Amino acid sequence: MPLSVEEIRKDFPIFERTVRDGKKLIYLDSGATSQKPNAVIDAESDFYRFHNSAAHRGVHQLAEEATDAYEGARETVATFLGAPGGSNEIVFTKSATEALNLLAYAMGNAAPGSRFALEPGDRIVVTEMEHHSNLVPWQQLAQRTGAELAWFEVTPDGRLDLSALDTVISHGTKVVALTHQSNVLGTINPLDEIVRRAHEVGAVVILDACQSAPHMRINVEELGIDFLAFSGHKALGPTGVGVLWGRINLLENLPPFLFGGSMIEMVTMTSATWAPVPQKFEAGVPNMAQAVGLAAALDYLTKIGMDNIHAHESALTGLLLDKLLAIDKVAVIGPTSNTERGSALSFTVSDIHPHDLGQFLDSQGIAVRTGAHCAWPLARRLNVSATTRASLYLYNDEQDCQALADGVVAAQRYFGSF
Amino acid sequence: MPLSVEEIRKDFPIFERTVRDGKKLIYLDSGATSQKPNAVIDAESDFYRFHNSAAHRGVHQLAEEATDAYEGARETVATFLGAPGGSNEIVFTKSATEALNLLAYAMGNAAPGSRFALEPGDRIVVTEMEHHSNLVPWQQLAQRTGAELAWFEVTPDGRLDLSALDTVISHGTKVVALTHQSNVLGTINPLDEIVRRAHEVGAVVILDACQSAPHMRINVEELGIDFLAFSGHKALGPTGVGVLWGRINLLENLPPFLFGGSMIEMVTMTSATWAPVPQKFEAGVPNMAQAVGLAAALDYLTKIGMDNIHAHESALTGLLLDKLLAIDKVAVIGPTSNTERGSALSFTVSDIHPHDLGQFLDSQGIAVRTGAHCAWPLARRLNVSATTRASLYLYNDEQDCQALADGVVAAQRYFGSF
Amino acid sequence: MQLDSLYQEVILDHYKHPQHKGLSSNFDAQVHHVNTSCGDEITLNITLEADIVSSLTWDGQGCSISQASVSMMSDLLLGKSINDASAILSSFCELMASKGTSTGDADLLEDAVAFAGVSKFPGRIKCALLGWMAFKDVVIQAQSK
Amino acid sequence: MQLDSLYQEVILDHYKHPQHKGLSSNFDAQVHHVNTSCGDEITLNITLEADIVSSLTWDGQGCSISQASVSMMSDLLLGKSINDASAILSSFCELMASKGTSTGDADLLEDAVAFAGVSKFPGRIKCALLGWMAFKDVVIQAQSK
Ligand SMILES: Cc1ncc(COP(=O)(O)O)c(C=O)c1O
Ligand SMILES: Cc1ncc(COP(=O)(O)O)c(C=O)c1O
Repeated sequence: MPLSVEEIRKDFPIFERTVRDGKKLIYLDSGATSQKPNAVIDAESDFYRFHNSAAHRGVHQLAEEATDAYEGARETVATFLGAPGGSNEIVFTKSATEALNLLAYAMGNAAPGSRFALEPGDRIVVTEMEHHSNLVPWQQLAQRTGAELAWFEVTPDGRLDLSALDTVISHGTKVVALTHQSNVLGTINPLDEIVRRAHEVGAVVILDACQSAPHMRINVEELGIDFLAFSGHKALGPTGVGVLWGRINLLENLPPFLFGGSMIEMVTMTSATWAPVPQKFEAGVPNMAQAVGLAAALDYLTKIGMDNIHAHESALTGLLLDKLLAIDKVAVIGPTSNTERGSALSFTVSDIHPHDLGQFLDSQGIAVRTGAHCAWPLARRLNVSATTRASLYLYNDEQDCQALADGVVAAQRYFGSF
Repeated sequence: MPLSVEEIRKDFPIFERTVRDGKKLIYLDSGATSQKPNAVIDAESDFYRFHNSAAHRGVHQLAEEATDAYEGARETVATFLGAPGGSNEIVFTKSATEALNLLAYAMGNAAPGSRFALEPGDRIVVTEMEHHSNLVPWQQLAQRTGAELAWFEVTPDGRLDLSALDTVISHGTKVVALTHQSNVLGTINPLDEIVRRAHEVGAVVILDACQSAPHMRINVEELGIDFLAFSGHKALGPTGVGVLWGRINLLENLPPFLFGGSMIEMVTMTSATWAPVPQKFEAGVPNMAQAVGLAAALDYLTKIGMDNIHAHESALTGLLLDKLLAIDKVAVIGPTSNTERGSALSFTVSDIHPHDLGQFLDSQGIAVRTGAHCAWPLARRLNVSATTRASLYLYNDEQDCQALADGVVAAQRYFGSF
Repeated sequence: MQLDSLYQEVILDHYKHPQHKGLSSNFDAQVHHVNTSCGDEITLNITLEADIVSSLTWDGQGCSISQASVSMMSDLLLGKSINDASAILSSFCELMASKGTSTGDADLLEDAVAFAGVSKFPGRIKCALLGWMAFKDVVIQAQSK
Repeated sequence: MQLDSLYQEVILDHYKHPQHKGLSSNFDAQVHHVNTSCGDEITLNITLEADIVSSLTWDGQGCSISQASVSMMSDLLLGKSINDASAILSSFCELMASKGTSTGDADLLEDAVAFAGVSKFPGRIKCALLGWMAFKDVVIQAQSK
């Protein structure tokens, strides 16, 4: 079903404002963070207004309501991801970055010889297109444990080079951590073969779904993966909340990460035991209002339909690719074919530095992101120190794409004297 | 200046609702989490409505506005705490629990022999009245590094036993981590001697200010400490945000904790270097809306005046102490004198289990907390497996105190058949 | 008053006069369960003869709901076969999950239907279940010996 | 149009025709600075003779603002005493912090007053400062040799 962007935009108050002296806001930076519908903003405020209290921690009515709201949010996330083990498989974090660090640190806390312990001779596999948040934690874990970090390279057209799949994911590989969709290239990575091989050697597969979960239907069971992380703020949700999903038996065997209130079973001055999953991973008074806001976001997305959203973005991406590629001196960084790709679209315009292009577009009301997009190794591999990235979401339409194309041409005119 | 509680309550929408079939809400659980004024709720929503975008990450107007809002919040926190090094000394975390874990993990990441590295022979000092969030992270760090965990004991009247100060804080002590105010006993700990001795042996002093920063004027310079943590949600702020303050030269020498976007300087596939403080400690898209909400909370508190708030709570605490101690079979756990104590007040009523008492009070609209309050070792030391805790804030008044005293008496009547 | 649906007379009775409290010195298995949110504790000893719960004793501390529940449970399950006990356990768990919509199966639960009111108080369900979860656990341990 | 206050003609000129670009093979100190938020990079070489900046060369890549700024800076500071250079540096930093309220001290900054407009674009201030911060750093290193 095609989306009615006009109707959808009415739900997002930010589109009522203008930028740069009255210009219409053309927001093409959802890959960095999405805008929020009223349903989400209200869910968060209503929690504070009507039910605010510390979940799990009181006998009073507000505490009951806060607990219900928070645990209800967990159910919503579990359903959204198709978690086979239900809501106990959902851990709320502050962000995807924290979720990925949680995994790396928790593995670092594993007792030598136990399920998740890494040691010299073990291997962690990532890819060259990872966001720093799914790269640096693994670098550090490798350094701390003596495990080796290996990676899949990226081809010039922005796909994973899987030709050496069985050598990269060697025996001894314990962790394969990769992104579902590149935040720079838009590439959607094929998972079947990677998952098959990873499981063959006994590794767990960790999926960074920051750029996919907000944009397409995800079913963790169908994907066959073991852990998944995504951020609320890129999925119409509030800032300050992320999700870690893990298979229940894995989460149960994984040591905890943050220590403190609510994650313990018993504590003495010198020792402590842990609460069951998921509490074991949620130390302290949780980000309740943000979890509730995220649930409202996922409800909103589900109501519109993830397949509809994906189809909408695909159509726009195709259009935008055509429009940009038709402009002289524009090069798209990443797949130029509109298959197995999402709606993050990076490009360069020769002679205009992305930072200058972004600034010019901003003067036209068009919000894009410029730089290396937290993926320096990828930028270096593709030999572009910086790019301009447009990223689309359900509230974008053809006019936005046209505005960007026009903006690029106008920038070429503006900086033409170069 | 005395507070006008009636006026203050009008700012807090939750007091417009009732609980348990129309009963007036008597909220005495601010020690777990505080209620939120409209100014805070609106600051968070307005961020989403008008300025939402990824701070530090775009060239467009919204990104500028988001960055301004977020960095402005940092300034507000720095001023609130009297940070001598200004806003670069302020790190936003998701909670106090995360802030304390950040310190413990970051020290764990220190290279052997460097400023913060711990090894066998080194000592970490805590107290017996710590919240689990300021105890378990240090237990774990001690276990990981081989350092020894030592602690100050608690006297029967709920004060720190500092008689052996110089032996507990021995040479070789690297860290002294303690709470400013006990969340169970209300005790405010004297810091001068502890800080003096800690610095004498070259240790850093880490203050858990969760229960003090929301309730009294804090000036980190006057306290002479090195690090401080508190949670936004206990200080009228949103959930999902906490603060770590640290002396700039210490933060600069401390290794990072969470790894990922925005905290790096350069990244290759196998190595990374770090951004300057405070970015080094803030990986990922930050909890911007929550930081902005927290700043609104601190502005609200500052406008009313921290000294006024403290005086108001002190007066109420004295009143409540008198009222409770006048009831037969009630025992106050913690200082019964109203000096060097805050407004968290724990008590037991013999023959009535706290959980039952809390439930009864709830039926009267009175929200208290029952249990061990995330401080099991303290409960064990004082030989009370659970207590009932009332905790006050600026929106409480004498009627609330009277309601609690009446509620306790009514509970004795209700359960009188025992 | 809604509170009365929680604090049924029979519950307060068991709290005041707990049954089978005091741990037997012999047992096939022993477990210690804690309600982490409020600190209630229960130790439960079981002895099985063939398939029958021939001894079930406990010690613990906590609120009226948790203590009355384990007291009533031991009364109810003592002398039952593992199969029958499991059916009663399931029925009790179902009642606890009913959010106040069920009055409980009096044939199976007998006096324990008094806990129906607890299901309306989400904060107390764990209290009521503490002893029962310990039972579930202790049976597994006794059987795997 | 506000954008024109950012992209002054003289800035675009320096971007197109950068001065002192190309690293000298001899130097007293060298630093490499990066704008972590956008990836702009600058390497700066300095040679001091007595107290005078006798050579100042650089290489780098980045946006027009960062590249023009370092180009203009090297033009401006070459041949100056460390004291004079520091005064100019301070004045430039002040201008960048002025949020569009200052037009800059033309006596000290000469052509670099063209960057006044940058101070209205908080996202670009770091770009304009990149070379200057590198200079601050490289002087310290050269002096501590
Ligand atoms: C003294 C003390 N320290 C630490 C914490 C932990 O704070 P949070 O749960 O917000 O991380 C709390 C409150 O729960 C507390 O009262
Ligand atoms: C692919 C990918 N992974 C991880 C992240 C990190 O997410 P966050 O910054 O919300 O933690 C992002 C976005 O910044 C991303 O695009």
